[in-house]
Amino acid sequence: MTPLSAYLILSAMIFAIGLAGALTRRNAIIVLIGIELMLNAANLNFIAFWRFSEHPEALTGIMFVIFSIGIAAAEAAVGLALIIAIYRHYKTTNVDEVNSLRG
Amino acid sequence: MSDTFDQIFVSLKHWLLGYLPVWSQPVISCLLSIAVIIVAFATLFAITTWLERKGLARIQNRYGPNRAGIPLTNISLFGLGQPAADGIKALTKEDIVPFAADKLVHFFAPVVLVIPVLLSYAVLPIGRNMVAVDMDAGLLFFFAVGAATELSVFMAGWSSRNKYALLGAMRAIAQMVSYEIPLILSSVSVIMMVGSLSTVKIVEAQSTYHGLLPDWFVFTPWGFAGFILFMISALAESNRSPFDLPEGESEIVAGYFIEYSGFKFALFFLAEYLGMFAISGLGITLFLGGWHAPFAWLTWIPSWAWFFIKLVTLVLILIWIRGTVPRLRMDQLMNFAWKFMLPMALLNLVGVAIWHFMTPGLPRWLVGFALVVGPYLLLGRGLMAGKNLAKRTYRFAE
Amino acid sequence: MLGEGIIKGMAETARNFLGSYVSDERLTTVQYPEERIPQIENARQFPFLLYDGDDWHAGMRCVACQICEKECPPKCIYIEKSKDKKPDYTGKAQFYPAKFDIDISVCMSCQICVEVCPFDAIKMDTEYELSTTDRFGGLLINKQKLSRSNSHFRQIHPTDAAEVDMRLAAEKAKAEAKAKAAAAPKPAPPAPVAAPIGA
Amino acid sequence: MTLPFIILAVLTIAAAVAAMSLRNLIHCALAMVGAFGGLAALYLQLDAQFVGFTQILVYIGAVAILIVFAILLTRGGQVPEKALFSSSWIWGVLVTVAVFGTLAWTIKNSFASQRVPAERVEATVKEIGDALMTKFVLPLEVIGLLLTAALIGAVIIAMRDEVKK
Repeated sequence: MTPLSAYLILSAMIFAIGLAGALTRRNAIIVLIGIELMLNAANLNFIAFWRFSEHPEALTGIMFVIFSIGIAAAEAAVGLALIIAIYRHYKTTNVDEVNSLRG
Repeated sequence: MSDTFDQIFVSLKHWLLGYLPVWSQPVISCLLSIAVIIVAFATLFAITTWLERKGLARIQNRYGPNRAGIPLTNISLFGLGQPAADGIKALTKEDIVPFAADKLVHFFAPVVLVIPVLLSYAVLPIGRNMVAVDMDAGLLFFFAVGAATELSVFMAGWSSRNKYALLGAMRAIAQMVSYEIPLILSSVSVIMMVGSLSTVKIVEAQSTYHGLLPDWFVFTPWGFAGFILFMISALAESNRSPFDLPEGESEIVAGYFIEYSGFKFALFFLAEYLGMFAISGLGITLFLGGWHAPFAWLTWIPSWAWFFIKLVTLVLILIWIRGTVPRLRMDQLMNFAWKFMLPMALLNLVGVAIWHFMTPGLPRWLVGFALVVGPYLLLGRGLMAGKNLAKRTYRFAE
Repeated sequence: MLGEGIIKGMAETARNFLGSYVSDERLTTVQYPEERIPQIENARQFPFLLYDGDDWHAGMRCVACQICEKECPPKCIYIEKSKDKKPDYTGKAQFYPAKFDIDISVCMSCQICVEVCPFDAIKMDTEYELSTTDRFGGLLINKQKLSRSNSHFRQIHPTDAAEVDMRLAAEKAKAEAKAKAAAAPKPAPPAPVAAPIGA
Repeated sequence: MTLPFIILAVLTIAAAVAAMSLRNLIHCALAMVGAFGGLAALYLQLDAQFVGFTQILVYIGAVAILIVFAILLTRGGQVPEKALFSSSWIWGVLVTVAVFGTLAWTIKNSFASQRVPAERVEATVKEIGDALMTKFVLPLEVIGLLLTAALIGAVIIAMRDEVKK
């Protein structure tokens, strides 16, 4: 069996990749994908901890991930709606160019 | 005697595995199951293409394919050689990739379309003890891999760099996403009744006989409504007429696989038909008692034969529908999904719950019946209200 | 919206499906290589060149006037005029086509060449089984292969052929009368042998 | 570490890197789907069947489609000529390196490497359903409310405002 630390390191790497993308890319949709990746990395952590826990029958990790997936779906829907609204207004999805609050 | 026939494939597999070294048995067992599923359903696919062309032709008072038979002879066998001829043609045709296409995505789209469709067969019980994987979350698995096909449709449409392909892909995705909801909700009714997502348990729950009729879910008010809703959504999910807008020949030529030819086109064709078989098989599993015989005195016919008899019957009905109903318009399609199918499926869930908690007897039947027919009449009439359904008059034509 | 229409339609298609097995009248398909529908008289496929008599070269009516070549909308006719002359059916010396090719892969069967021909030399054929394995050379048909005798023309388009024959006979009679009138004072020169009309 | 884990981990990381660095946005979205699929396979490897299939159903079946639609609606299908990375990318990289360093250091020094997996873990659908309906019924209701609110909110945000014109 793979040790817990391997899963945690993998999760940390995915989190770091998502963070790097979210912080450095200019396109808002890619930023959103990065955030989704970070959420997924956290989910992997929950599942791994659940699998290696002393009381797996409590199902806490699984439950957390199920709710987290639900929230991520809502977040994606709202986020993409915002991006589309911004695109309509500024004609761009570039986060660098969206820097003024005045319409 | 009937038991040997029933279990012939299972015992054959065990007998074969007995000759193999122990370490290789799990792998070989998997491979055998996969091979049998692929071969059986690919053969069914070949026969269905012929049946479909024949049936549609007869509905339109034509002959249909009646030439291709055994090569180099004059024996035509009612054109049964046609699938083989078509297959050879598709395999030997030139594979054309558009110059502007996204080559990698264009190549992978048909592959990632076929894989989920084949995966979905893993949870279908095609006979007693004949299911590739008896998963606890079998139905969820089926819908999860079914959802993956949407993306490959998009890949095909987008990578072709063709406006018709993109339009077709967009239509296909919109349609599949919309009809997935009534599809899943109508199967949730069965899940509520059985209390399990495992396909094997669902089939077991329908194994008893009640007087003349078997205890199939289709013979209950909610089950009948659920089956009809399920099959309508299944038609839309497998992009078949009357929901074949994604490939509407008269508008967008062939939809998302317009830029595919040769073997890749054959893969799309195969995936479409295999998807139709898989979803019909799921309908059988959920509502038509799976591999169970319809009457207690017919149980001597092997279970796998019953599954395939039911499957072919459903496919024939789908062909019949294709020969009858014209293609819907996009707004009609969406209205139908969101204004009729979704409320019906949700109300059906209420019907199941009430059915589940009422004691068996005539009142239960009456309430169940009222809970299906009432919404049906109300929704049907309500959607018709304010619509002019008189014969259309044309100002300039005629 | 209650679905009665769909049931009605399903019954109709089922009736057609079963009916096609019961009555052969429903199946209107013609099983082509074995069965053929006789062609109607005005059927037309691709042009051919008419000749009188038995010798396609000597009896060719075409005088290489090249009107059809100029009129042809898709430009599928190629004509080269001959250097020498040969006598036509009235006995008058005329040019003849040294080369007359029609590319029937280009031809659109419009019949304009037939309409413009002042000599009734080009007509429409009813032959339609022209498929070939060579799409470039095989469909470029030369003078010899284009030639059909007048009897063939009479066979495929009897009404049209009778009218043309009558007109040509009248013209020939006129030409002969003229020749006779011209020959009356002097002894007639040996008349060039022309195939009699409709031989 | 077992071979399936290494294969899945490498694939997931490669797909995640591709999703964050490719030039064409659609390619990014497809690579993201690969990363989500890899994570779903990892969940299955960890005996979390239900979560794995839910991951496929929600992320590949819904979120990926949503993202792809958003890319097409914002005309992101063409390859951008301008720079891919934002002007302050150096700070982003620094923050990322710092975060990853901290995480890795913590994991390495934590008790995680000594943990042993539970013997037999059963998370059947029935158990999950029971838990959702009893212990976790309040979060479930809240999630339902959140999803409804998100649905309405997304529709309102993305709706064209007809009034202004």
